[in-house]
Amino acid sequence: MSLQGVERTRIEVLLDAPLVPELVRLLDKHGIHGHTVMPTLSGHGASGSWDDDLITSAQHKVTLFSVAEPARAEAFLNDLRPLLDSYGLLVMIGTVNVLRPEKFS
Amino acid sequence: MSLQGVERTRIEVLLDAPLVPELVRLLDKHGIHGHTVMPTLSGHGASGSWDDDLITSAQHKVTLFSVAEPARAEAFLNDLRPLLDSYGLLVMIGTVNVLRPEKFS
Amino acid sequence: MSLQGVERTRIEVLLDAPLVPELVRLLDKHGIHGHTVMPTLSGHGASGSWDDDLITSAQHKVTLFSVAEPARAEAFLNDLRPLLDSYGLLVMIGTVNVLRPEKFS
Amino acid sequence: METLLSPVVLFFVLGAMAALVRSDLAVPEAIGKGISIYLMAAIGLKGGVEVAEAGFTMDLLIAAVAGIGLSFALPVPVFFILRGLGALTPVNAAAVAAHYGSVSVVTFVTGLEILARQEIPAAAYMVAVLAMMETPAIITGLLLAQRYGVAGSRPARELMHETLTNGSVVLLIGSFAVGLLIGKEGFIPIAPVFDGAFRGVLCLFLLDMGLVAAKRLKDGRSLTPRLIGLAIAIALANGTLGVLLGGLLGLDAGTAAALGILAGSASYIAVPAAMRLALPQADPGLYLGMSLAVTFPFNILVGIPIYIWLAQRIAS
Amino acid sequence: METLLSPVVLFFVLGAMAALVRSDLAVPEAIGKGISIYLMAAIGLKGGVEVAEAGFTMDLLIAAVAGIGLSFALPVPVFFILRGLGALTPVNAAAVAAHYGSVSVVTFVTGLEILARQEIPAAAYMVAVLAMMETPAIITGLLLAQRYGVAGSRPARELMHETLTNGSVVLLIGSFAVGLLIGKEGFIPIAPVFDGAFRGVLCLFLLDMGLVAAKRLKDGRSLTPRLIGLAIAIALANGTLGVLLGGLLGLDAGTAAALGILAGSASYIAVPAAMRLALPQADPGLYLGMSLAVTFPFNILVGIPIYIWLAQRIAS
Amino acid sequence: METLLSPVVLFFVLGAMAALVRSDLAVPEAIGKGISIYLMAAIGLKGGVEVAEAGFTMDLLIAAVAGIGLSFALPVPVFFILRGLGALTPVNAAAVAAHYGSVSVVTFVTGLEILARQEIPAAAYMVAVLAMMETPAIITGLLLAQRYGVAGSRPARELMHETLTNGSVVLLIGSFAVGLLIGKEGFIPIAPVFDGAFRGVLCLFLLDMGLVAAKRLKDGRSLTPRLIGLAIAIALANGTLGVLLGGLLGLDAGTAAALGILAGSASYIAVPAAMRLALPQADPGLYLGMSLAVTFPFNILVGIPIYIWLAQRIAS
Ligand SMILES: Nc1ncnc2c1ncn2[C@@H]1O[C@H](COP(=O)(O)O)[C@@H](O)[C@H]1O
Ligand SMILES: Nc1ncnc2c1ncn2[C@@H]1O[C@H](COP(=O)(O)O)[C@@H](O)[C@H]1O
Ligand SMILES: Nc1ncnc2c1ncn2[C@@H]1O[C@H](COP(=O)(O)O)[C@@H](O)[C@H]1O
Ligand code: NA
Ligand code: NA
Ligand code: NA
Repeated sequence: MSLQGVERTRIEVLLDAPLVPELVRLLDKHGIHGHTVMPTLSGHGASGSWDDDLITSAQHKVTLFSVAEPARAEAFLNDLRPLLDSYGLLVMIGTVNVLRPEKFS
Repeated sequence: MSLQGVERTRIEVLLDAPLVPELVRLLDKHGIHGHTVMPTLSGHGASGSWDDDLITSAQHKVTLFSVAEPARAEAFLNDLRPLLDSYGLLVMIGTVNVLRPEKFS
Repeated sequence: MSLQGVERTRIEVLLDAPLVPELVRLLDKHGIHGHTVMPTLSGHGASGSWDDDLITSAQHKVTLFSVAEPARAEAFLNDLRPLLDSYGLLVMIGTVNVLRPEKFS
Repeated sequence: METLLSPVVLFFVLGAMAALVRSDLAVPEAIGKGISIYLMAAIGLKGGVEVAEAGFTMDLLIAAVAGIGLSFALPVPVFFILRGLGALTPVNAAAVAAHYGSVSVVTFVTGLEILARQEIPAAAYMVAVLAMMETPAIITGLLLAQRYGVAGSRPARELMHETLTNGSVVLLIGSFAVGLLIGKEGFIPIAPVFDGAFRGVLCLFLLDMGLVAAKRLKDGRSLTPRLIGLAIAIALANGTLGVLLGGLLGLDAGTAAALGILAGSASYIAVPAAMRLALPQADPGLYLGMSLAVTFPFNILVGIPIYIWLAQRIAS
Repeated sequence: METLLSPVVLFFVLGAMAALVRSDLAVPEAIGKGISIYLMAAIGLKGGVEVAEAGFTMDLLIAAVAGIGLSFALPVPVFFILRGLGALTPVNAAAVAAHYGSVSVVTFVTGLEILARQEIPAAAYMVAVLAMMETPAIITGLLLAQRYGVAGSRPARELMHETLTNGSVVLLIGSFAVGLLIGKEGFIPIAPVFDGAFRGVLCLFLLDMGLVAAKRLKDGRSLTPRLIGLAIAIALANGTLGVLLGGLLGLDAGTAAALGILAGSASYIAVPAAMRLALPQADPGLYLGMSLAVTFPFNILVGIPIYIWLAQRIAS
Repeated sequence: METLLSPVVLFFVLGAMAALVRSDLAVPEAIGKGISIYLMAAIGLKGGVEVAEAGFTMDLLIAAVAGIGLSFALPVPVFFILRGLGALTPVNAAAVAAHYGSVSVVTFVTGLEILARQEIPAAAYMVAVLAMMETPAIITGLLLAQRYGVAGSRPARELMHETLTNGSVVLLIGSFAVGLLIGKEGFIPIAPVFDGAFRGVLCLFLLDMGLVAAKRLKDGRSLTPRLIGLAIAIALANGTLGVLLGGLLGLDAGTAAALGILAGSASYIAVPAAMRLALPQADPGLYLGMSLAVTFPFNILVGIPIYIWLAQRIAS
């Protein structure tokens, strides 16, 4: 089924709020200058359960998604790999179509 | 890899909260009668950074997603194009499988 | 366009908050031990409009997404089908690439 | 009339009117939740402190037994009325019935305010009764559903645990216990928040409740005129029953009125959450529509004054 | 100077400084929204209660007409100034103009606090005037946009409805009405929250406002030095006009100052939301930057004292 | 015992019990964050106002130097204990050590409440000391990590900036300054919120803290019995050290106790956020588990009374 628009790579990362600036810095480094951060409520994984209590923001998780030109996304992800374990990131990569491709160089 | 269910088009739009009713009206016009709105926290793009302060809702951004029958989605998106710039919309189009296709005519 | 990482099935479910534990139990039953819950603001569908008032959590909707190994996802979804109508679930199934596949067995 | 001029009630009306003119006025959900936690902690505390003064009396025991009894018993007639006149399916009838056997914290609190305004105070221990009446109705509701062939979706043990550890129950009983422990002395330093601020905060909460209730009434698809009528009739019947029982048991006017308000009120927090989980097939639009959009406003505006008037007639 | 030592102003400065040193201090959005609902309910109530005491006077009518007139008229000169000196497009000029015709609730409240500190109280009915001044400017703004070939994106009727049922308008007028109905007597039990707590809560809100305004000023791309200058000049001009008109109409010093504060203030809640919807082509960064990041702080720190000083000179 | 009957402590116990019986009681995150902002603003203000009265004394300087010294020094022994007895990796040991060098605002505030109840008030300037003790430990922690070959993930300058502009530090020092500026006079109009409401709001916050701490203790995978033991032992040791130092420096009993409470408490807001960023390899479940789920409850229930008792023995 063919969709409207132009294909771009959508990277979605679940991470602890204090790490967002780090990730944004890394995105910028690869010329990806757009992102959006969204809230989460709770979750469960290998390292146990978490629940959103803002009393301490250290483990306050958020998701950050960024739509980028595939090549840039590729480069960014290569740089991200080493951080996955220490930062405890969940990374999801997919393809979306966007209507104004020029905005997502 | 083949997934369960039937393919539908998933349209996700990032927009300012006050514009949601407009977008819903447009969806209805094309016979798309279902949508869900989700909150956001912050973001950055060509027009700078934003941060969620409800003090003024004018730039309080949310995401709206709607799963629709591809043809309807197509028609809706054609109608949406002219508004992209003035409304400052971020539109992501993808394909998802749904289990009760009849609900997403 | 080939993406980095390994393909996994991403299941996203919109459901009433009180039902989350049920769904998690079902995921566990199929050996899917990771999930994340995200908030929503409002929506509209066949059964009318809703709006988020925490005054009563009974209809307080959230989305839960889980990234799983395709076969497990398949089995989970088969078990989920009978509950779709009574629980009033919206289920979206897609494919994402993940960087640490071993985490999503 | 006098009642309608209480600021608490006026703010409820204001909220309802705002929703009816489709204003975008809205109280953030976190604020609504936070205020309701405050309200439950406050009435729990005040009840405990006053009981610590008055001591445990025979009346307390009587009222508690009466309240628990009502919560267990009321769903049964309600169920059959809903099946018959309401033409509801067994599962929907059972779910709705559970709501009417249980209680509404805010209706109760508003009732206490109005009783205080009219200087017919209810006994402090009624807060404990409130807490005890929240859950028994859930059990009756589920038994009714089973009796009519609806299998609850979860093991009884888990369900028991979930209803008994429901946040509002724990908070009410817990802060009641705290009140008992600290007594009048210990309450003084925290009185500005839990006593002085109480009425004002209640106004803001009822503003929110007005918005929510009216919104539901507007786009409540599940509500038919007949069901709206039943939601009112059942409240009146249960409320009257509560008052009469209170009088029969020799409770003073204020306390009998409070028992009536509890009996006549319908839960919209603890029970809906439990039903959504235990009877997912039941329609939430239906039970929330009836309890939150019809019975709650009715009790605030009409029911409470009636129960009080009745209590004054019969008690004493 | 004296003004700058009011805790309300100091907390605003603290918030602004925190944002300027890029501190991660932030007030949750739900709290900010909740507080602003509280503030509007509180000033509405207090205004209503006091008017219930003082009764409806000729002055009230005069001030109301003057306020509505200003809200309708002010956007016109502002529009042409922005077109000329600001070199803004018609749609942006119209959107910004609407903001300056309308009013800022918090600027008004802060002004009342400062007037009270200096014992030059403004008439209670000014709260009603505040509510009435919020929306007329929106209409003028849209007419200006149309006049210059910008088609508003929505049918006029809907727009009318949306602006008139705007949450802040409904809440202000509604709680004003509640205040009228309950009177001083009925206000006493809720006074601890709506009167006693008012100044303290206002401090916390201005802490938040300081954070938000300074953040905007920092990454406000749309703001040029020239536009910043205009945001200040327009505030001063409108404020002076308001004070003079008040004096001309024979209002007492405090009330004239309040009218000036209203005229000089710019909306950052009702109008932006309406403009985003009605003139989506207009740049929100522009109108919010000017009203929230420049005019608001200017009025809090400099404008209010000037308007008050002026009012004392001319009135009497 | 006496301490345990303070409503503040009882609400903490209530929250913990609710979590232990797996109740669904939960305080919305926005409310928790809002309350902690209020608490910091309030103690900052009150401290500033009182210091404005008392004036800057030699004691203030002494206590400040002592506090900063403790915050810098304490992480070192803690680090080696955790390496040795705790068998933690260098990075985890360094991260945890930083928490114990820093302080917990709520533990401090609860301590002040209890001191006030027992009429052994601590000097007002200890609020300033609290603010100054928050960050030095972070630096020591990072130096320890580096010393043992763990490269911090970020440039030192940025890190410095982030810790010094941490929200709680800015808010505490900022509102302390506001308090100094407005003095007793200016505080009166806002006292109902920042003084009158303080204890009551603190109760609600500790209800939340009880829920959060107990939940962490329940599903805290990183916590071994040995680590739990260390979390208690370290608190006791640091607390005792703080009290002794206070006595040695000739501080009065209440103030020495407060210094002990600060030394014995562990940060769970400023430091975790900083460590997550600076030492991402460290396990948050570990340092939050120890500080929030073990040390915090221990201090509230047992530690504070001990430090006070000790201070009364040695001081004077
Ligand atoms: N490439 C992107 N990926 C994700 N979100 C984006 C991207 N570009 C823009 N956005 C979001 O859309 C908003 C408006 O974008 P812009 O119009 O470019 O300023 C930004 O503030 C982001 O929240
Ligand atoms: N086509 C759709 N796209 C996105 N969300 C939907 C769609 N249909 C339904 N929903 C969401 O699912 C909820 C329940 O749907 P329904 O059972 O059709 O009332 C709605 O209130 C929406 O939030
Ligand atoms: N398979 C999954 N699907 C969705 N979210 C996941 C999954 N695995 C982990 N997560 C999220 O990532 C967080 C950290 O995962 P972990 O590092 O495995 O504990 C969890 O708490 C979940 O919120
Ligand atoms: Na009932
Ligand atoms: Na104005
Ligand atoms: Na410490």
